[in-house]
Amino acid sequence: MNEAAMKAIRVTTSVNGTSYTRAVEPRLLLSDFLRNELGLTGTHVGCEHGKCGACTVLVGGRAVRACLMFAVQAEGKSVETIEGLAAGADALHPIQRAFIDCHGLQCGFCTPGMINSTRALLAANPAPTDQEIRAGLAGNICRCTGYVNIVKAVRQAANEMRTTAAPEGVSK
Amino acid sequence: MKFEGESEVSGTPPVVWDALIDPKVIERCTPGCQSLAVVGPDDFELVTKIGIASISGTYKGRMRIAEKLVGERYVMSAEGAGPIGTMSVVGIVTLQDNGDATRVAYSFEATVGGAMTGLAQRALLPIAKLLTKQFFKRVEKVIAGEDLPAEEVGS
Amino acid sequence: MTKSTSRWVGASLARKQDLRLVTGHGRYTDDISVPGMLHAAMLRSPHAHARIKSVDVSRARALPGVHAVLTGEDAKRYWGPLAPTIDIGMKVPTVYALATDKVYYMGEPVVAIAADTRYLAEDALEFIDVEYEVLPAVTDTEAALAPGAPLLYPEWGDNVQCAWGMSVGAVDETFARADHVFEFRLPQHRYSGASLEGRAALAHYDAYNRKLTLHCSTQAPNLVRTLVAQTFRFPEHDVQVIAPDIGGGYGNKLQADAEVIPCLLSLATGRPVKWTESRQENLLSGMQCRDYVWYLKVAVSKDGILQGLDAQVLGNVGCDGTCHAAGAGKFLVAAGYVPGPYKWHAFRVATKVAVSNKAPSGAYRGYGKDIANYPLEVAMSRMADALGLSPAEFRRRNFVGKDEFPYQQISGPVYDSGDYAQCLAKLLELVDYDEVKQRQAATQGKSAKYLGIGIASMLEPSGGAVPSCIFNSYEVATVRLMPEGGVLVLTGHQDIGQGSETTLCQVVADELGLTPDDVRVVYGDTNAVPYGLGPWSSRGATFNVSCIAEAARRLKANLFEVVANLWQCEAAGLVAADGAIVEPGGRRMTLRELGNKLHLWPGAFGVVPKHVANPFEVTHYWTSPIASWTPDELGRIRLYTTHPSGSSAIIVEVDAETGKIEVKDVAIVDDCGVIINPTIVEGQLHGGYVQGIGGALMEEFHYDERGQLWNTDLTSYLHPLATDVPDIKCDHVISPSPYTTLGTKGMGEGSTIMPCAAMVNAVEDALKPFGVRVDQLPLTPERVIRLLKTSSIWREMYEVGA
Amino acid sequence: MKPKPFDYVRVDTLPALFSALAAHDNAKIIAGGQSLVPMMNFRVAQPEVLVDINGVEALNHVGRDGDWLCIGAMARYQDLIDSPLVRESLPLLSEALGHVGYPAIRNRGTLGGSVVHNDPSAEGGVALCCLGAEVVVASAKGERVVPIAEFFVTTYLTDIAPHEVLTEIRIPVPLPRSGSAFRELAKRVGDFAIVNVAALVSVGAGDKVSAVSLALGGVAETPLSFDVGPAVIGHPLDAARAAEAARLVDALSDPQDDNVAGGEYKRHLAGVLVKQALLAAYIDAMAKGA
Repeated sequence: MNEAAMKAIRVTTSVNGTSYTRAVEPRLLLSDFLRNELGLTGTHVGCEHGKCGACTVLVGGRAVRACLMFAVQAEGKSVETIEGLAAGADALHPIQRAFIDCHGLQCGFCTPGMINSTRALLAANPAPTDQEIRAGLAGNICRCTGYVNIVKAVRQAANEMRTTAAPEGVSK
Repeated sequence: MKFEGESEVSGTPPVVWDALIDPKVIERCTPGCQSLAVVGPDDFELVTKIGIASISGTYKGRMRIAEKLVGERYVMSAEGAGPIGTMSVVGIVTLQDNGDATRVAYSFEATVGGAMTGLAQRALLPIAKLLTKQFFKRVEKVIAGEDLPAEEVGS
Repeated sequence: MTKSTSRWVGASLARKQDLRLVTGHGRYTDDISVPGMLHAAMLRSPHAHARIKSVDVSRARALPGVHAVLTGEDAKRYWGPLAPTIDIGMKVPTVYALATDKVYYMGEPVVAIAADTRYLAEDALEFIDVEYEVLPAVTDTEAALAPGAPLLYPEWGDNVQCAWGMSVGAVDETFARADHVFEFRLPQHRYSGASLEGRAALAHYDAYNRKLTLHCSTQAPNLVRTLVAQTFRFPEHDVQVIAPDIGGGYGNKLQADAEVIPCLLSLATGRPVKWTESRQENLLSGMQCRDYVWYLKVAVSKDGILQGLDAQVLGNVGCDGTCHAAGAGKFLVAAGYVPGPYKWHAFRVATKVAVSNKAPSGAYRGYGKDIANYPLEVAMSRMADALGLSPAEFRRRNFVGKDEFPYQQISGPVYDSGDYAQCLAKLLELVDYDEVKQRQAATQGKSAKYLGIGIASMLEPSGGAVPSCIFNSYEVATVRLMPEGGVLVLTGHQDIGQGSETTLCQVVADELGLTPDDVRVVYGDTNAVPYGLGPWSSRGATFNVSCIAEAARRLKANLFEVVANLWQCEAAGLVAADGAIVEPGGRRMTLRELGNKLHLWPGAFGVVPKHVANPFEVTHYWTSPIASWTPDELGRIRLYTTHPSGSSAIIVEVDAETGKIEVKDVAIVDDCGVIINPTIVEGQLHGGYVQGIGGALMEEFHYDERGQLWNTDLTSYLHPLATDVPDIKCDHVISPSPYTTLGTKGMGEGSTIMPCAAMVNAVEDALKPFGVRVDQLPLTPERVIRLLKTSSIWREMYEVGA
Repeated sequence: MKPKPFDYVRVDTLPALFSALAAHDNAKIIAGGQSLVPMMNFRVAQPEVLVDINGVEALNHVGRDGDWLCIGAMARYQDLIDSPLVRESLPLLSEALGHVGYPAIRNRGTLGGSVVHNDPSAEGGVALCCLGAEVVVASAKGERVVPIAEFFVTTYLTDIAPHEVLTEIRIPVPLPRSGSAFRELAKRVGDFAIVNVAALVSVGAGDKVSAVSLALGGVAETPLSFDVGPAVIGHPLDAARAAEAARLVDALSDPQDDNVAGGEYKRHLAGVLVKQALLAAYIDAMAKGA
């Protein structure tokens, strides 16, 4: 193995409000860093070439593909994954509650990425039309639901978040 | 996928012919060629390192020259395998006397395979054309006795 | 058994598993790590058909961090050929999970590596040198069946893995005297479930325990355990398969093909080995489906009554449909169900299943019932058009009538119940069919956008029981009363997203007078549950619900005996309600009190009369009362328990300039008998239908004639996105089944069965001015324009530069 | 799949970037990474050194410079789409970039990265060709300005040497009475475009076309401009003129079969989209002129 594989780099990054410092190989993808280094396995991997959206997380408040970033590129950044959204099992974010109420998930593999894309969508557009919801989630493949109840869930979350006027719902 | 082209190579057809089928010339003129082993008459194994645009990697290939009509035409077939997948090229190279230079015309049929046909397929044909142009330009320089630039185009 | 009032069956309960899934605390196979775990990667063949002349792994074995590099020959020390999953008169090849002397499809695994990380394992692949002798390949179905085609298994003498046929009634006479005879050639391309979670398996062989533990993303943990044990010739009772959360299966995860490779690597290294396939591996070598061509001849009387059906289906199972997976069987099912929901006087069918140099073929939401539905539903609309009848009217005239059930179809199966005409009538109302046709007439030709509506009816045979294959004919489950009054349900069924972790609680809650929160379903661990077979052919709502409901009833009966003995009253007079056993107008004992009495205060000796069977738990074996493998006088057998049905419509707008199809509206009317959870049922209808639309419009495994696959990533294997489909309207007809305990019928596949036919019908309806007949799927914009170019009217209006 | 090993160098200034490029021969710059990282994960791209310029703030800007709009190589797609300056001065670019990928791709991907990567139907490249943009390529030795058409050599190859970096894209702001339109067909939102067309039409006095610029993606190895002046300049742009322009493009283009679609279909689609784009751009120009 050439020596490049051995050269690790220290990276310090904040994930869901907690700061972590690890020595990582430069080629370690951010998705693998979150899942295997930090044990945050809520970020899922479906393709590793940026098309399926299952690995969508927030970096600096913006939705990005964790499989198209290297962990070293998260230096000094604030990363938010699905595990950071709810304050606890009994304090779900309105988006999470809406996905449960509207049956916006079945196998659940796309759900973390779908919810993170929804967080970013509603932060930028608090009252999206159905077409805007579908365009905002076009980069997140769901193979089980046919998207009907996902759109319904996002609609419910948007209405509730607008009425409670909390910047990003209950927990943040 | 077909691609054709032609190059003006200074030198008479017999001189150009000798260069084109000489393993040592092929090794020096194939862009990114790391090594060329003669495994039989007109039968070579090459290892080339491609660094064109974001496509980079080491490719092991086999090249054969056949149906030679000395000074006029030959059939060149080559298969390569590497990270991008497999690619095989078969075609005819013809030489025509053009006064003090030789007009070398080539017409190749390229077929692509291997796991990466999806994403990289769009790049294979243009790159194959580029490498072929570069090959003939370097052959011309070798015939003219000029030294070869280290790296042609491509980051 | 007294049937309890249903408070929970029929309720749209929110799902129990959602809390962990929406918070990122689900547990999928790749989420699991154990100490000392290695990672697997596989070198795969770049050629579709080749002999392996030599494999040099020496350089790879020398790499630091690499612990095992095994070729097909090395592996023979540990395992035998892949155990067959099905053999109903089929040619079963001797094939291994790692190629030995020959590779049969592009992407077939040749060498397996275990290394410290997946990154290192993939690095090591480039240090392996394989010398192939490339052989001629064949991928097209009819080319593979033609004489002189390259043979995958020379010892067979041909490429036919199985063939079957039947004939009922005076077929030739019926066609001879028919007023109309229509002929159709209807192919369908190759595509699959392509779930978002690919295959994943974490195997650990503990030599000191002589035990193999396999965490695996599968729909059928018990079946995988049997297949793994058979392939390794390893004692089955020393294998444990654990299926945690599954990221979608849809039928694709019902076998143990490459999943045995991490087991091999763990046996070789003595360490746990995890293999999580990349998307390329899934597309190259995951189960692929569909891929067939129908030749149909239909005899119809002048008043639009179907007389005779003479059909042939040629299937393509790639390199194998018996050991890698059970795909060969679906063409037998297709042949038996092509008559569909209609009545016939004469019927002849033949099927021939070809092997070719493509990935193996398994099951994908339909397993033949989708294959049976497609040609006939396209033919029905085309024949209606030719006869000057509306598509609905022509179907209505030929449906089995609602008062003719149970109805034995000419091909043998017994249809339990239904009202096909009412499904269709409700559909026309739901989608406002007449308004759409008026709008179509008013707008046609006024712009490049052509409006069209296509309908399709369907039959969804469910609750399968197939002989000589893993999809067998029983279900076993346990219902256990806990000392504190809660109930555990132990089932071999697997929740793969369809919500059985919640719906089974609703069933047991009603049976025992509890709430769903008092019940927990235990599944996904072969050492913790009886030998149940898992979800396929909607087994959940047929075999599983019946088995569990009856187990609960038997447990309730035993508990009534205990209480009757305590209260010295008649057991028959007791009821279970609100968490207690109640004497109407009299005494009441909560299940918690009863549980404590049975286990603690004073305990069994004190309360259980001698004649009462086990009051703690009941393990029940349920099998289908109607399926039958003994041929009747015409040689016909019955494989399915219930026959849900339904109709659906797609409204499209086809852009005649670009060829792009936009799906404007979808409506589905489903009859799946008694509904346990309406929201979950509608979720299945939405998701299944969109999968079908994906197959009709954009999904394809395109192999060229050399066997090279062109769709090896998600830029070229295209799933439908949120922007490709509209909201979907659903409605229901409820015809309870007489053959299941609660009258449920199952509905996991029906919505995927209809869209291809409905889409073809919709596009042909939209492009009627140009007389287009779809001859190939998927209907990409390019293919629509190629069809339109055959119309001189279109060329005058839209040919560029004309 | 996982990428091959590489050394990682993070730079925050241009000088640091130049010394990093000089120190390593097989070095590759990573900006947004939305095209490069998939190819690295497929192991089709195997750079030995990755130089990360995300921290070079000097490259992350959008601004007017007289009649030119200047976009830094690190400007993210989404920032350009959200920028009022771009929307007002270059509505064609805003419209084109809206077709790129998905929100998560647009949040990270950069126009500069896309231009260097040079996919034959990249929306950014097609719009920039139509707008007659030029790119600034810098190295330790200095800068050179290259017209976009010359910068695009062939598929996935541009006129930039290993020691150089693209720092800025300069786009001439169109004349006042100019209208634009971008038309594209992809199988799904966010897929490789089969064919796309960018059209810029200026109208002089009255309703006659005074200038036109047209570029297509997907019909050649790189985005390509086509001169349809003879068919439309000096006349009101009606359906017949648009069809004539489409014929001109048809005669000049030779689309090839590839994994996305066949050449024959691309040829047909180009004709359809050219007509639509020109007519829409003309209507836009007339509306602006009123």
